[in-house]
Amino acid sequence: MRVYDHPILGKLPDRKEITILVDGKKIKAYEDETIATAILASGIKTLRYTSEKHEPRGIFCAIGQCTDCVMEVNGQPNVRTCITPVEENMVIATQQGLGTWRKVSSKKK
Amino acid sequence: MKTELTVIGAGPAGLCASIEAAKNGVDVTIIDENRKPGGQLFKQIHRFFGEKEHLAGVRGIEIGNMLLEDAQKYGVKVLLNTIVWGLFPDLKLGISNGNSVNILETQNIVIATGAAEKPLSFPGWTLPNIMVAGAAQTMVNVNRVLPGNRVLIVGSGNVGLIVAYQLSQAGAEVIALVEALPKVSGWQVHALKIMRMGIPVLTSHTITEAEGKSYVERVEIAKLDENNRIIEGSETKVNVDLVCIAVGLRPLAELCWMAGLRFEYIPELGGFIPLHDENMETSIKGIYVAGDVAGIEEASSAMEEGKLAGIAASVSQGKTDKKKAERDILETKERLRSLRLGTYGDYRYNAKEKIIRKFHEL
Amino acid sequence: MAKNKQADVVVIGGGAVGTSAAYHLAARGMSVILCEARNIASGASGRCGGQVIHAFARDVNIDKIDYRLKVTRANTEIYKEYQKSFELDFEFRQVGLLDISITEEEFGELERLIEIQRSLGDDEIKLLTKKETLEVMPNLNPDMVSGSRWRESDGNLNPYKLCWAQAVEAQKLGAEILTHTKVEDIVIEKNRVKGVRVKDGIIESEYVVNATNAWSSSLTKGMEVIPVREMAMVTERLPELPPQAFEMLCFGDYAYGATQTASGNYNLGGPAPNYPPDPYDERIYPEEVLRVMSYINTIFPSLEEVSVIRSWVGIMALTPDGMASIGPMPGVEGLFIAVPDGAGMSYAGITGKITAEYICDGKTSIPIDLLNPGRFIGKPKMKWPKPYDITSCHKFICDEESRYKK
Amino acid sequence: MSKNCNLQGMMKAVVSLEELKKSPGYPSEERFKRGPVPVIECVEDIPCNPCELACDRNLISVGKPITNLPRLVDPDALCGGCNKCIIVCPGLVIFIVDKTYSDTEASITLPYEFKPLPKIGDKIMGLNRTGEIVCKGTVHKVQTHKSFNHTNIVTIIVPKEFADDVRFFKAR
Repeated sequence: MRVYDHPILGKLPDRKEITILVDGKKIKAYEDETIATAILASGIKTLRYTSEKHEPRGIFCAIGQCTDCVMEVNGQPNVRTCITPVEENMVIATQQGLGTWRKVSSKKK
Repeated sequence: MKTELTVIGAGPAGLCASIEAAKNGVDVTIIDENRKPGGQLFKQIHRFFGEKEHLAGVRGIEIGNMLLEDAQKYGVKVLLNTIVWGLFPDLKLGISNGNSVNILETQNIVIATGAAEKPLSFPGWTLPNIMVAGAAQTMVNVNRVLPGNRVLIVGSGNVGLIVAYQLSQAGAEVIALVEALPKVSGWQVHALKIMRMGIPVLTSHTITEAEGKSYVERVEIAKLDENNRIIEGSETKVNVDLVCIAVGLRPLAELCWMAGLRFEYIPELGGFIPLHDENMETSIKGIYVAGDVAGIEEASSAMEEGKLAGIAASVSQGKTDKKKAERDILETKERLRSLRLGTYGDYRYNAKEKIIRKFHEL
Repeated sequence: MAKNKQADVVVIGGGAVGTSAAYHLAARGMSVILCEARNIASGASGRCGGQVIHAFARDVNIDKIDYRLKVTRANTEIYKEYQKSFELDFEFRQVGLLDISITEEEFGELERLIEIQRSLGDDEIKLLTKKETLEVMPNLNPDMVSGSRWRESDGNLNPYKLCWAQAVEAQKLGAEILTHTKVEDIVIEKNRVKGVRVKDGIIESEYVVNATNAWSSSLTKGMEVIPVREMAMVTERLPELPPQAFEMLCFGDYAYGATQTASGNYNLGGPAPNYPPDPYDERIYPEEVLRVMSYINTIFPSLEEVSVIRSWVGIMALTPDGMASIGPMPGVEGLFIAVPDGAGMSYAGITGKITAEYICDGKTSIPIDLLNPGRFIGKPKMKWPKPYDITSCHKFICDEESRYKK
Repeated sequence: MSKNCNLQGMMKAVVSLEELKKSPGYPSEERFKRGPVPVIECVEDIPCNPCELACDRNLISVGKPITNLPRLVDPDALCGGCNKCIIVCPGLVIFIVDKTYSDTEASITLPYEFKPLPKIGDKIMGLNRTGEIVCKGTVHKVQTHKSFNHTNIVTIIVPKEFADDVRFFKAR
């Protein structure tokens, strides 16, 4: 749930709206926010499942330290979503275990 | 790539170190792995303690903006989204911004990497929406997303108390705050803030279990006797959708270990702490530490420690005259001293003195 | 604490060989004290890639290949026994090992060497063409392969866990493990071992086993080892890949090993190309990391996006003739040397067993004459190659033995 | 706020009114009789002193070291009700209480950092230091200003006998 108005921080500033794909579903996000933020705002709390016991995991530290929030982003597993910003049309998937590497060659040089 | 002083971590300590050194004419590069500088200051929307010189009564978020302005004013180079992946012999740093990998050569380093919150394990603690209190604070105050509506807070240190207040400010209902000790561990004023709103602060209570299908839906709390054992029959189940763990912090000292700094176990300050002298220089010449990585305290003392390290680095660079540096150091130490007074200050002061003593015993 | 301590045997070194010796000696009923200057597996054992290589394809001691195989195969049998009886798993897996040639010329060299090895009785080694190699290991860059040799029984283990597993079993049998206990010297009176000197006293013993690998020559005069800095790095956990074990020993430039650990981390290593003045410098330099990373990108283009989570340097020990030094030290009664050459994980189990056999029975199940640690005594002092990297050291050993000259 | 009275009943107060009354920041009954006065419920040695500088009439003193408890100085000058001490206190434990508001009522001015802001005339319930409802009251005044930096000031009117108890409120 987004906090549109806050007693100390005031109104949420206008930002450019973009779309990301999470497990094939379109989700609204704002430019420059983290992936975890956009996903949590859409109501999703489970970001991955562990490899051995298949237990759900979500945001835990939100500062890039614990790696509990990793997901597959554009075919690359283990991306720390709490510190990685969203990009237009980013493809994000709930990570199952160690994830699947879907991309062979590098995206940018 | 070359720079005179590299500061790792753009939180309160790192920014103050950078500004102080840059003021003296040192060529400073500050590196942070986050998208924005400021460290945890921007989630601290409350007013700080201290006196005028410490910016008392000013909110952390405003202090953050002031520091960023100063950093810009004095020409500090800021590398964001940049990870320091290694601290090597001869003060070489391996850095990467995701697109390129570089080696940064430098003459002085201030490690100001801060701290991370300690977890607490209990049955079900790994469920989504059980997070450390600072995470909820980041989500709500920085990212402006409320992670849950019915919250249980575990731990009554200042972090737990403040986060309880701030989650309420964002519209959440804090069901209770539990504390295993028989009394509140943080400042009473922070406890009073939430208690008068009707948030139960339950001392001698603990969380015993969390349940939920895909995220936390229910917790069980119970009362503890004087031996910290659960009193049978005191268990109560409460519906929640967010649990915040606030049971202390530990220094993020990985780079210090990698550099080969000498450490000492100082439990009062959060664990293994890199030894340093009175001006924050460590067992490797040219490497300084400042802020929580040098012992868990709070942002105000982190800023003063940062300034000390910044002045010391300026002296080492020959960029400030001795007299001025001595005066600056003295003033900074006085400000630092006044923050380390009282019930919660004395033990920190003593622990810090122990670090300095151990350093000189090396 | 060490005052008045006594044991039948003091083992110096808490690596794979030292813990193995302690285990095998304790299993034979000896009272054992193991002294380790740092912690278990702090030296080369805790810093290696964990490859279990029965024989290098380009083994410099081709005429001794038969002997080497006998030793390393016996070692593998010991690991299999460990797996049945040990409490801790050390993740030993025989997934096969590739030794890759890059150029056509190198492939020709491999072909010739394998022919010699087979004629010497190695019936397991196989030559794979480029196509066959890529079938085994599809994530190799095809431009970097001309062919390979393949041994099915090779594999890898978790070296850290091997050391701990052996140490734990030794402790169960009564061995005392003293970590953070540096042996300052071996006490010898009238050509007989009396014990070892540590910081706060002497530990008396009838036998001393020097299992300090690269550091063995500083404790025992007459021992010769060449310390070689090697570096390794490990990636984040990856899903299970096809057999990854791999060795690349190019004449011209560099060598690499790669294994995927049981938990999924990809472990890659090679020579540390930054040459600090001290060959025992265990610190890693950023240039070394970058160089190895760029090679890895070249060899495994698909791993380009994978994160490296840790990198480090370890000190491997080679001997001037490429043979292990295992046996009693001539001239000092009661002193036993246990220093394998290079691939320690292929020797650790058997070296400990041989040590126990020699000390308890006075004879060994595998003859160890070839490995006499005193074989360098009286020979002119050798000038070690510089830099101390695997390529130059290898060349040095080859020249010394003229192994590659037809 | 929490409706879970069960949990609230399990709570112990961190500091009692008796203890507060003994602290140097709590006005005497004599002082209350003279009009509005800051009530400083800060009873720990926090290294903090902005309240001292905030008061234009020097009614609050901390001195050195800054861990001293804030003390109400008792000169002839009366509190002008500028509320600066309320705003600047990081602990949010300064209240201006006027027991002379009327014969039967007292006014309590307190910091308020929540949304939505109450409106003048709103009927409220007075809450004590542990969040229990103790009386009814009304909102008398709501002050906001840019210089307050989001710590708004709300004055509520409650029956005089609750002037030492009520420190927060909620809508009725």
